[in-house]
Amino acid sequence: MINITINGRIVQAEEGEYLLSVLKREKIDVPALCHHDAVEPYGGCRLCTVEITKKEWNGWSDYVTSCLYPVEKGLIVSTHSTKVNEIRKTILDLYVARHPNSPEIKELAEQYGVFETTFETIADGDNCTLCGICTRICDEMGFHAISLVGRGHGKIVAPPLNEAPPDCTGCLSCALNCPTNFIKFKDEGDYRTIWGKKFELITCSQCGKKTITKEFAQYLSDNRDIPYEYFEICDECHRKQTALEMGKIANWTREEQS
Amino acid sequence: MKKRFIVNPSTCTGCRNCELACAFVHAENGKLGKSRIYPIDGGFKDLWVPVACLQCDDAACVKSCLVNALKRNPETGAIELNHDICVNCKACVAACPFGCSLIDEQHELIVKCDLCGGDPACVLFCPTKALQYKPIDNKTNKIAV
Amino acid sequence: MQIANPKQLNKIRKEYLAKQDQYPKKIMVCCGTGCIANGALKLVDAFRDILKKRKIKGFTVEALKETGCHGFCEQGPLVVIEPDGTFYSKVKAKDVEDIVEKSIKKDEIIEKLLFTDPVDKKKITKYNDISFFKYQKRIALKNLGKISAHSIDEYIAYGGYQALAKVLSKMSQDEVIQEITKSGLRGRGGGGFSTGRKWKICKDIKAEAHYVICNGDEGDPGAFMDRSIMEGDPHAVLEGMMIAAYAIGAKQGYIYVREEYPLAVTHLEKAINDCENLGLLGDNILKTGFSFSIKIARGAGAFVCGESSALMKSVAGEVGEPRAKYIRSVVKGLYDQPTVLNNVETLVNVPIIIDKGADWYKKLGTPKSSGTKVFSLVGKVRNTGLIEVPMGITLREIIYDIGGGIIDNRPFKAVQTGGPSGGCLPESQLDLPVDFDTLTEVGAMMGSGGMIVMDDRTCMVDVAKYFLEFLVSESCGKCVPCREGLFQLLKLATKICEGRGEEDDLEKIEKLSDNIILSSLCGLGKSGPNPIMSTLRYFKDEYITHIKDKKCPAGVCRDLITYEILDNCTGCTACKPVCPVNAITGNKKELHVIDQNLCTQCGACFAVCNFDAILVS
Amino acid sequence: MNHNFDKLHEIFDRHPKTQESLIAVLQDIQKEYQYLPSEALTETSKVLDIPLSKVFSVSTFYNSFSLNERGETVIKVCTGTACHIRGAKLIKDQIESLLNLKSGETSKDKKFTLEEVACVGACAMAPVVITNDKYHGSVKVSNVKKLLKAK
Repeated sequence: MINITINGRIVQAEEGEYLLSVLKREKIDVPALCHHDAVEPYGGCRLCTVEITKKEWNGWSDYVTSCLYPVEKGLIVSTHSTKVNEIRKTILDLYVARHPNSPEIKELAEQYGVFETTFETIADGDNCTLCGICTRICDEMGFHAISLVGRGHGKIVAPPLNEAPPDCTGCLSCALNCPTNFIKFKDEGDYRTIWGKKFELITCSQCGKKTITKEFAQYLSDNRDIPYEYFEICDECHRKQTALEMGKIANWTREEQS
Repeated sequence: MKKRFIVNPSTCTGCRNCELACAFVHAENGKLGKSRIYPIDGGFKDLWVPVACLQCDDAACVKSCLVNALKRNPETGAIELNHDICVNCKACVAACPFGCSLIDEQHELIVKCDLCGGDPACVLFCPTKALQYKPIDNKTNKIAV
Repeated sequence: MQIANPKQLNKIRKEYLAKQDQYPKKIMVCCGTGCIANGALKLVDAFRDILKKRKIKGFTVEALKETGCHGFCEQGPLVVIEPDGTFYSKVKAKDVEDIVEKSIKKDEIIEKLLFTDPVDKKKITKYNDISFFKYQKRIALKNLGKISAHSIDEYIAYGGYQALAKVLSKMSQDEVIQEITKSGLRGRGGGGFSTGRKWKICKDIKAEAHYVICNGDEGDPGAFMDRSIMEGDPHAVLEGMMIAAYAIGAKQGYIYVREEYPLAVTHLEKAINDCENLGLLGDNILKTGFSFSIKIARGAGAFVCGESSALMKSVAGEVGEPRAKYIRSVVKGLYDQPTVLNNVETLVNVPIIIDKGADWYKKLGTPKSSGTKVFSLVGKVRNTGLIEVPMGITLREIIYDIGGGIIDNRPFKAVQTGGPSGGCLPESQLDLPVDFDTLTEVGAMMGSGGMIVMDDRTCMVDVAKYFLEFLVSESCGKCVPCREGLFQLLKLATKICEGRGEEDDLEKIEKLSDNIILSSLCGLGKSGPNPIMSTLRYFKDEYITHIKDKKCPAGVCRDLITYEILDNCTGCTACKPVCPVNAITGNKKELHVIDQNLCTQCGACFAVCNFDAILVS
Repeated sequence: MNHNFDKLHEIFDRHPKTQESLIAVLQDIQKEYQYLPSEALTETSKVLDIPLSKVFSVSTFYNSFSLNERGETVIKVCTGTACHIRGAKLIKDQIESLLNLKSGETSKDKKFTLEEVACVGACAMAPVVITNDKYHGSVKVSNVKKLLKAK
């Protein structure tokens, strides 16, 4: 364990631990739009930028993204210095200009004092901030179904060849973790459609409730050796069944004792 | 000695105190949490079975989690879900053969029993000791007296 | 035939030189990309036919050499007769007959093929008397134009692989590193980091594998020295890599070459094969237990891949998105192993330092920036091309002594150094010594060495906009300050160029640029605002004119200028066909007229008019 | 447009089946077919065992790859700094108006594709235009028409 100073307070941390996880542990609020603990830090949105310095740097300071900065002994961090606030506000200003119709971006920006953009608004700007959370989660889960396509300002998140992604199992992890809820999907009747691909939802054989897609269940069954039958009834019916199974045993012991 | 969560359906009266306690303990910003324990009809007269996570050794939920959000806490023996890592894909809910991974619709979260970090509320509130959290003599595998 | 020890290396040298000495003269035809574009290969075929058919006494085809690029491409195709150094420029296939008859068989000079000095219009015969070459100090480029680009024997004959032999047989890894550190060699790719220190850090990291990568991406537009070196002297690059690999203990090396340099790839591939056949690459080189092999990784069109971490992703076959470099690539680079990435020019200096010693090298250049630097002097300067000069030389000496001054004697306005991450320097900075630190202090940057000279007909706001357009199209799009920030900077610059600029735009530009520099992930974003910031710093009045008076003094920004045909128009109809929107009317020999509401001010008519009959206002 | 894809396997055999050879394989495919047909991308993904999404990202990230068919003659106008200063924009406008084709597009009759490239390293003979593999140096506005005809 080493000691570092954050906003004047001495704090304990693991050598080499990412600075953002220390800030989170110390309940210091720093925006981190492109961060998700399920995946490696990305360093794309730059909102978690903080000012760091050390005694031996005598006055010089650097601006680093806390999500990726490995802490080391003697680090002195200020998370809300004037310059850091200015950087944060400029980036949020750029976000508001790029995503004028996104309520999540508007709310985040206002939280840090940015109420309108000083730049030229991109009127038809969509709400994808290219934070990469969806593609990184999809990779982490082993599907690699969607990816960042193109380069620079015109970059988008898309399935390969802009067709229904062959590797997608409809698990929705991309849509459910998108900070601006940009990824569209629809659950209707027995089917789910996402990325222009249709999936059949498993219907609970007992009560008819819909659970996850068949493709997702098949993937889990094949790759994580979970018997496919487990997926065929919903969690509520599983609980009922468990109660009946344990009930038999309890009843048997009850009769045994009396 | 390691403690174990013990369920004794024969003394359970189905009063659902445990369910209430669990919901209360996991309340957030004023709204009740989703209980992780449900006394359910055991299929025989006056027989209730409190169903809660069995903290399995070879847990289907842990195997189903593709982002490693479910890890066992060595002290309490409970499999704990890290909400920051969880991507809400509901694989564990679908995979658990006992239905003990649940969806908390209100807070849009996946939840499971983590034995309240070693001091389960349901045990405290169970009037008939149907639920206990006692050290186990790992030789005899019986409740250590 | 695998050579087993340094002595055999000398045997090849002596045998080769002996064979060469029998030819009283050698014909060196430049076969760089530029000269080939102008028809150099036709010259080579013509020479070959004559030498084969005519059986000229004492001459065989061996005397004909296809050399690398002299760096003087606008004068190409170039033919040099060695050893006296007669320099023929703009040679056509039909001149070959003359050259053989007069300059090979006899010692006559063909006046019409000689280079004319742009300043005093005098014809110059000898290669070393030309001002363009005279003031240069060629060591990294020493073989360019002097040896055949295809023959390993010739490279060895002129001292090649001596440094490698010395290193493998007499020097320990640390001794090599000390020698390079002592020489003060700093990264020629623009980073300026001490090469020796970089090797040291990498060598000391314990890991399964170490890698050496040669950065031949050369993404800076306006820079082409790496191309010429890779095409003209591929073995020097390989030798530099071998020495680096030995120093840090690497078994595998890569050369990352731009997709736009096909000739460099072919020559490098041949050089690698020749080395493998000769036992200079592969296992147990020169029986010293040192094994090293080199693979070529081709770029595919991405300026950002000049940045080290993006380049390594590209070598691994992935998308070239840089990563945060809080853990440097010398510690964790390609496949997370310690990796040394050096620029082509840096590596080519390595064998020279080993051969001649660090003290000799340190005498060149300035104390903090030792050695020489290759610049590609281009733009509105008379002698354009590659120049290698000692560090510390002034911009004025480069542009006027070597460059021969500005075309048509127009007034000098600015020189841009360091490509898209560099800056524009005005006349007041011309007496600045050129080295790493001085340029950075004045807001420019050495960069890879692009040096673009601009005259009064270049608009600085347009140049800033040009660089921003380039960077916006080349940004990888991963981080917001660069993807969105540079995009908005471009919008602000475009606004000013189109006459919609407002007073507070300049303040917005400065504040946004400052934040982009501080918060961008990689060098592209961090140095992206440099061009616009330096033009604002030195040419602020030009911005004010664009904003306040809606005028472009240099006559470039299309929305702020008009083209009119004056009455000294001779009706030669040259302008009519080139107008892309057919805005010019008029018959032969009569005054032509431009229809102002059709005209898009593209400037095509102005470019073709030979009678200065078109006024830009 | 269907192609015979047996050439593909020849290309695959020339490279080790690893992620490292992905870019080299795509370059060979583009050299063979002038562009990257989607069938070739799917095949590459299978043979090199790389997710199709990764192959697609790489094919759309790098400028030199083109996902749609290109004309018989690919005209590249260099827009590097040296060429820009010496009037590359003028040359591009000329070609665009002569072929009525915007940069990045292919003519309907599949004869020409016009592209911009930032610096091909022939800066000493700026401005430069390349037609397929032929370099043209010090191009003047007046001789653009001749250059297009010569091909």
